[in-house]
Amino acid sequence: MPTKYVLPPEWEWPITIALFIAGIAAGAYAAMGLIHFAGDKRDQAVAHRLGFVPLPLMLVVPLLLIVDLGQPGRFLNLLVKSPAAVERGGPLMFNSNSPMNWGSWAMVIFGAFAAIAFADALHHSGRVRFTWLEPLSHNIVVLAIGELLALVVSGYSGVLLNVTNQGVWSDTWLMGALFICFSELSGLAVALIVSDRMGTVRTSAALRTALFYAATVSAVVLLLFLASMAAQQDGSLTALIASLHELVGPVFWIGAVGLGLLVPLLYLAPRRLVPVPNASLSLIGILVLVGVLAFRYAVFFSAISFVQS
Amino acid sequence: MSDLRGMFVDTSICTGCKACQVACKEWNDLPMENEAAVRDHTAFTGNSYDNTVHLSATNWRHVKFIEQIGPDPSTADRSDPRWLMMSDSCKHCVQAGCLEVCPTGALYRTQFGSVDIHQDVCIGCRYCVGACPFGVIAFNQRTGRVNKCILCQDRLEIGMGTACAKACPTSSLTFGTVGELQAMANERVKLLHSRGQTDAYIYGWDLGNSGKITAGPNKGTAVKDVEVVGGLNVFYLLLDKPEVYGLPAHAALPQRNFVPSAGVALISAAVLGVTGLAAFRRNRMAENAIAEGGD
Amino acid sequence: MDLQNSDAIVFMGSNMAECHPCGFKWPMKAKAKGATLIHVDPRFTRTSAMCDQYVPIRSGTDIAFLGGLVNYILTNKKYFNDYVVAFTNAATLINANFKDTEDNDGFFSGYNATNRTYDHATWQYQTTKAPERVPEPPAGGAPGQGKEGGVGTSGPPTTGTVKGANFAALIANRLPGQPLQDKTLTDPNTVFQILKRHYARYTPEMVEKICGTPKELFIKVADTLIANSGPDKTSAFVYAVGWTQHTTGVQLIRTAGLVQLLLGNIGRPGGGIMALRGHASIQGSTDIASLYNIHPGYLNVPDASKSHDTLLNYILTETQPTSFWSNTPAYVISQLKAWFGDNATADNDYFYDTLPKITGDHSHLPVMVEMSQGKIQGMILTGQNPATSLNAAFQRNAMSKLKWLVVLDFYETESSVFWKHADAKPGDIQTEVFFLPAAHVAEKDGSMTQTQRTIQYHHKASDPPGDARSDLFFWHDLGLRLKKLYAAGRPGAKNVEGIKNMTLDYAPDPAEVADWIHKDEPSAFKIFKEINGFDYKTKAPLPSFANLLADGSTAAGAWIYTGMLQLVNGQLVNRGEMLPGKNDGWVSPNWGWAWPANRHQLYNRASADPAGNPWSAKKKYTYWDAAAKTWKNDPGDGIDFAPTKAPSTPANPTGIGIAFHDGASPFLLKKDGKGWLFAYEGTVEGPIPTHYEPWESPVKNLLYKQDRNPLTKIYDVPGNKYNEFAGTQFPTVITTYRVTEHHLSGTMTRWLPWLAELMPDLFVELSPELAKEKGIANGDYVRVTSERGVTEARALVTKRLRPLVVNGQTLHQVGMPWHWGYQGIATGDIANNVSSFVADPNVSIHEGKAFTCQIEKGRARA
Amino acid sequence: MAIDTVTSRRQFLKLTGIGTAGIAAAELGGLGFDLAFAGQRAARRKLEGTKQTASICPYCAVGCGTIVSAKSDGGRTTIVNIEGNPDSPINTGSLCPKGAATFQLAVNPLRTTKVLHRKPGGADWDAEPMTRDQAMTRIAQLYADSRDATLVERDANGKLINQTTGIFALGGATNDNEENYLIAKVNRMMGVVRIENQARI
Repeated sequence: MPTKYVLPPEWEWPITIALFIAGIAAGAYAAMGLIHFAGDKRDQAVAHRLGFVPLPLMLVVPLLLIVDLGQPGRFLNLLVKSPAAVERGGPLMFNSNSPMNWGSWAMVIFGAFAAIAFADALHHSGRVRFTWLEPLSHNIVVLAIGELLALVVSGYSGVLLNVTNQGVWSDTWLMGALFICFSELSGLAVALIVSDRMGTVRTSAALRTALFYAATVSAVVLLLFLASMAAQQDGSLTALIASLHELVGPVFWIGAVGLGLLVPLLYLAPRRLVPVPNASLSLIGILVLVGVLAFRYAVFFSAISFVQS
Repeated sequence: MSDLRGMFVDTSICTGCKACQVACKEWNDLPMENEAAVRDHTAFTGNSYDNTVHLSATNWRHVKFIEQIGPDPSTADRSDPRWLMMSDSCKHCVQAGCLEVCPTGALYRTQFGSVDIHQDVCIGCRYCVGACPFGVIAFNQRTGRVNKCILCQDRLEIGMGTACAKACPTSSLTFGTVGELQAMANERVKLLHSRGQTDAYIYGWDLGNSGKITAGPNKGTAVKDVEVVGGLNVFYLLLDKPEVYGLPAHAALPQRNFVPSAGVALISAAVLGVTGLAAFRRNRMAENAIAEGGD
Repeated sequence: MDLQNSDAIVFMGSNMAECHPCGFKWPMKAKAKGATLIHVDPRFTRTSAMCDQYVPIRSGTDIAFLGGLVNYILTNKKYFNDYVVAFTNAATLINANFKDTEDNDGFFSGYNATNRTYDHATWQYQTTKAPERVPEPPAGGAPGQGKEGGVGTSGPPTTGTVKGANFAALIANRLPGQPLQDKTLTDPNTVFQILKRHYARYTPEMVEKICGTPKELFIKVADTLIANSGPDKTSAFVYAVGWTQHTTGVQLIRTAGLVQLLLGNIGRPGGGIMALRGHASIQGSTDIASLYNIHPGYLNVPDASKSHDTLLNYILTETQPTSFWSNTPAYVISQLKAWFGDNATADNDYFYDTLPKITGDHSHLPVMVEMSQGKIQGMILTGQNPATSLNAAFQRNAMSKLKWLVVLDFYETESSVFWKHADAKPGDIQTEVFFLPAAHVAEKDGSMTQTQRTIQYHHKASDPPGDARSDLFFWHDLGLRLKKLYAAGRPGAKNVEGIKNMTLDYAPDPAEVADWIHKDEPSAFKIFKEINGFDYKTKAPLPSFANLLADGSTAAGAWIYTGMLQLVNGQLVNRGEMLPGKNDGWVSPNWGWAWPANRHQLYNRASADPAGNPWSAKKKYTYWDAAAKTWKNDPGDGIDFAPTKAPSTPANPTGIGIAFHDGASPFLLKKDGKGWLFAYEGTVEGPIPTHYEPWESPVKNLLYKQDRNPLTKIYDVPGNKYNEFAGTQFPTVITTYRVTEHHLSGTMTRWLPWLAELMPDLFVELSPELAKEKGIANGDYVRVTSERGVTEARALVTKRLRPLVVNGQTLHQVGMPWHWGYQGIATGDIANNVSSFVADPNVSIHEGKAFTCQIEKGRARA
Repeated sequence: MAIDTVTSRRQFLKLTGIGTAGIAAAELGGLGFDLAFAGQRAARRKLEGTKQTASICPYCAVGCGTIVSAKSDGGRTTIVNIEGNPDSPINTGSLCPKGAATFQLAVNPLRTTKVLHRKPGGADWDAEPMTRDQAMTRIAQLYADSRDATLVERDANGKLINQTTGIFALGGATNDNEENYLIAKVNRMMGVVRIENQARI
């Protein structure tokens, strides 16, 4: 007997894409930060090039979300309190109980950090010169805060799904973790592609290991996710499997699991576990990105609603 | 408590006439759900006398019909026949999931303790839709915003009661202050029990009643009052398990997952950070090893 | 509202929770107080869901069930003896030559097989010798003759003259003798003994065999009723068209009457037999009759087959010397005065002769038959929809023979576009059709009478939109135009005196139309006043029918309504007004006004014992206050009895009207003042209800050789073929009904989005057992067929319907609501495609509640 | 005669039986608690400036009381709301789904508000409009012609019957008593005895 009698929120393509892109942006920023922290002089070039990535993506994301609302004028209500909402105090809108508010604010602020990174990238590309920028853009604290915001941006939507009453979404605590993992995957994938294109073999080597580790962690989290579903006495796992129907099924297993996790695990392992045909790192990076997109899709379209009929 | 307004839904005297559904549409000027379906003869469900299926942005009320003619639907046994009916709507939860997650302040708690929507604030993000444990609040394709029963806020403000409760011919729906309604409900349950109808219990508040189901497939199952999400300002007297009426046995706030989820997320992030650093470290050490070996 | 006082309520032939939801709040109040509710019905409905006992029954076998109750009560000696002996005719002796159906294969004595009628001679009471008759002058003598004459002269209502005579003495001259009684109820000729013999075979076992009702369930009902009747308990029956729409409808309701009389549940709070009527003012349209056979106030329409040729003979025929109907002359003459005005005098018999006389049954069904034969030129439909009515195709075809048709309604009803039906060929239909948009109840003034006879006056809240006008405006307008036409003189026009003299001056006072756009709306209030009655000279409204006279000095459109408008210290008081704060007590005598004389509970003298004391403190209602020498009613209900006639008053053999009865005879309208367990007149097919099978039934009558009501009105015409009786081609019993979400043929609901979506499509309810047999799945399209035609519906397979075991064989019943048609938002096939023209012999009501059909999977039309 | 006009909130409350307090009243009118909270936020003002008139539900025969709220604008009135009348001892404010839809019976785009005429043999209503007066003139003519053509003064036995055999007036059970009275009176004046209504059906 179903235990949930809820309506589906009908979140579909625009949101899937938006969060995919936001994930890449946040992931790329994280990768950039990683190189700054862990890398040395010779890795910097890649970090600087990666700086170009977050800002443009973060400009696209809100556009997609606003389009999805169908009433562009109103998105501001997420940040600036509408005068009609007389019950709430203060000029700004922030409901600490709502992951969506966390997310919207995080995105806005993160945008600023993305901008700094972008400027820094410009600076290092030699096209424009912002000498005054160095101390700020390479400042550990600034990067750390940026990393933190990137974390919220990539993770909030997962937490948001946890904080509903939908089947699957709300049956686990691991959605946020999963989202962070997959956005990290996409970020590292981008970094790997960039690095590969730049021919910085040394950085690429480090990045492929990082991507391999990230894939490993993600795989573990995904297994925990499935386990936590199975742990639900109301048969959420069955429900999940059931929900993985038609398109969603293949997309999840082949796309998210196959491309997103198995590919990096097989190709990027320090020691090849099984023999596979050679492939360029860029190609692998692209495959991973596709896998991440597949993951987003699978998650959003698997929202199950038990409406008794 | 005396400030709170709500409704008591006594399903034991609901005749399923649907007056509440129409009265709601009349006062709130709601259109029909799907005229095309009615005209094309695709609206007939065959599900007892229920043809509006569930609550929606245009059906703020919905009467459910559960036929229990005999203990087992698949046999000819028609002993102790029951036809359960229940008028469903927004429960105006004391802890409302929709309200908790609303990122714009469109959903708000009224001076009557009910949950109303500022239509001019709602951005149609639909988060509340996913957050409601009862599948009440719904997205309105016509307006791009969400709708649900608002406990006739505009009537309450001019001192009237809800349109549905006023229309109800048998007072199965009663409007009043939650305190008085609880007392009334408790009295009603006790009366029914005293007459052997021990199935009666309250869904929404725990007033300490418990009994056994006397008919239908769940005959013999024990039932007892349940408090749901901190209490429901619109609460029910039921005669069978909540699931039978399409109500969750354990409704909960979505926020229950917020902190754990965020926590796990942070941990995973930390792990990822560490592995990232480890990755670089590993490579660099490998390089050095090679370098040394090279000498 | 009185139902809240009941200790047990039996719903039978009614689905009250669904069809009268707001009325149902009162039984629910009784239930809350601990009353037992019982539903006896072929289907488990929303009413059954609210009842303590659900009792299945085969459609059309209610007399067997109720007769079973009578038998159970009699054989177990559970009747309310004091009540029965004093207030009913149980003790009265019947003509010794009376023969019962038991001894006569299902016929009573006096049956004439050739013209299928009964001679009632052997059904009469044994009486004492009638008072001496005095010789009467030949009819047509000069006025005043016959004034002298030995026997008692009567009071004002009966004194007056018409062309030919003073009729008072003539009425007195028609007094019968007093009925003979045996209060021990032992004489074999007493009604009581006859009843016992008649129902002896209606045992619980027989009930189970005929009705398919499990014996235990039947006995449980009987025991519940008995346990909840008596001095301090009362039980009620509630019925609706589930009882009337049978070829045995009248007798069916009488059987419930027998049960209630035997249990002493008539005229007492929480007792009675509640008739739930279906239309907002169907009670009013029966009181103020738009029916062929009665004039407003239940005065019989002059009939060519009776001695009605002159007003005098009409009065002498219609006046009952020994009942309340002794006042008939005053009512008749006041009505004629109201209709024909100044020139209506005794010398011209108040234009009586200009009124048309009926020459047979002119009710709906036979007129439709005439119409199908091209005998009807024009029809005016005032909010009725025959195009989806019984044997719908037959009625639509009949309408296509009309020269002209006028339809007054809100929406384009099926009838207004009968020529648009899928099977119709508009080109061949030479009917000129007018659709005149009508006004909504909130768009006009007027009064309506609800099912408990309470008259309520409503007021206009808005002008009707566009060309829409009230039906009152239409009929007034038409009347004036016709008067004008005939005043101008029409060559060859006959009988125009009535037209010229009939009053139609209802032009509104300026104040009445001040707020509105339409200034020519006739004054409903002026008509309201005319119906109420007034002193012809002073034009002052009359407070009571007791003020009506037979000498032309008073006018009243309908005597039963006299008193709804009153002069209270110079002020006109409309008792029909619905004013805030008049909700006082369960009788609420000041909310609206109940005819007659604001009496809510009829025959309420019976709520006191023969001596006038309440039967019990708990059931105290109307009682005799010996000190004040008057009857009293504390809740404020009107006394339905002579207000100061002491209980001990002896019967007066020469008394006119109710003076003829003793003080313990509550039933004023009956010639002997008693409740009739045995009806020696009034019911054409017998004095005691007898079980006959429906006209179309899959099984034969288990009690008598005579299967069906021998006097059934049948219409053996093309297009109305009957299903073979007890045949195999149509083995399934079908009943038609309403659901809460729709009204009648749906013209007032299927156009309303809010209601259309609740019940979008026609469906037929059937049991899983039958569905399995027929390979029908829930939601499938199915064909329901009869000799008349086919109806397509969606299958609603539900255990709420059940197969019954009737006389050993399994029998299936299905049910279909009849709300659908081809116009509106929610459209669907017409249930009445399969029903037929066949009617009750007393009141010509059809048998839409029990007939036979065949049901199979599939669509009716490609 | 309207029983009240809502110029203020309180008046409407008075009118809908707000006086009494507590659950009892809540059961009746669905009303009945203290007004401390009323009007904190601008109401959706549906009933403001409306006139309240007591009326009756036009569906079944229970005779439930209703309250019609109508707005008047330049002589034209429009109904804005119809709900149960708590003062009625019959329904104490409640209504069934049909009664609750009485408003939509009156205010409905599908309602026909024009006079329609169909010529013999016509496949649809006439395209050209017809005024009520034109229609009535024609109807009166047809009625009188049919009456004179089918009036039978005496039956086969020579009995005076003055009966018009060719006209049938059907309906009335959903009409006011006054309307039924005229149906009976006008038709009988014209010799028509074929007068029936839903009471038989």
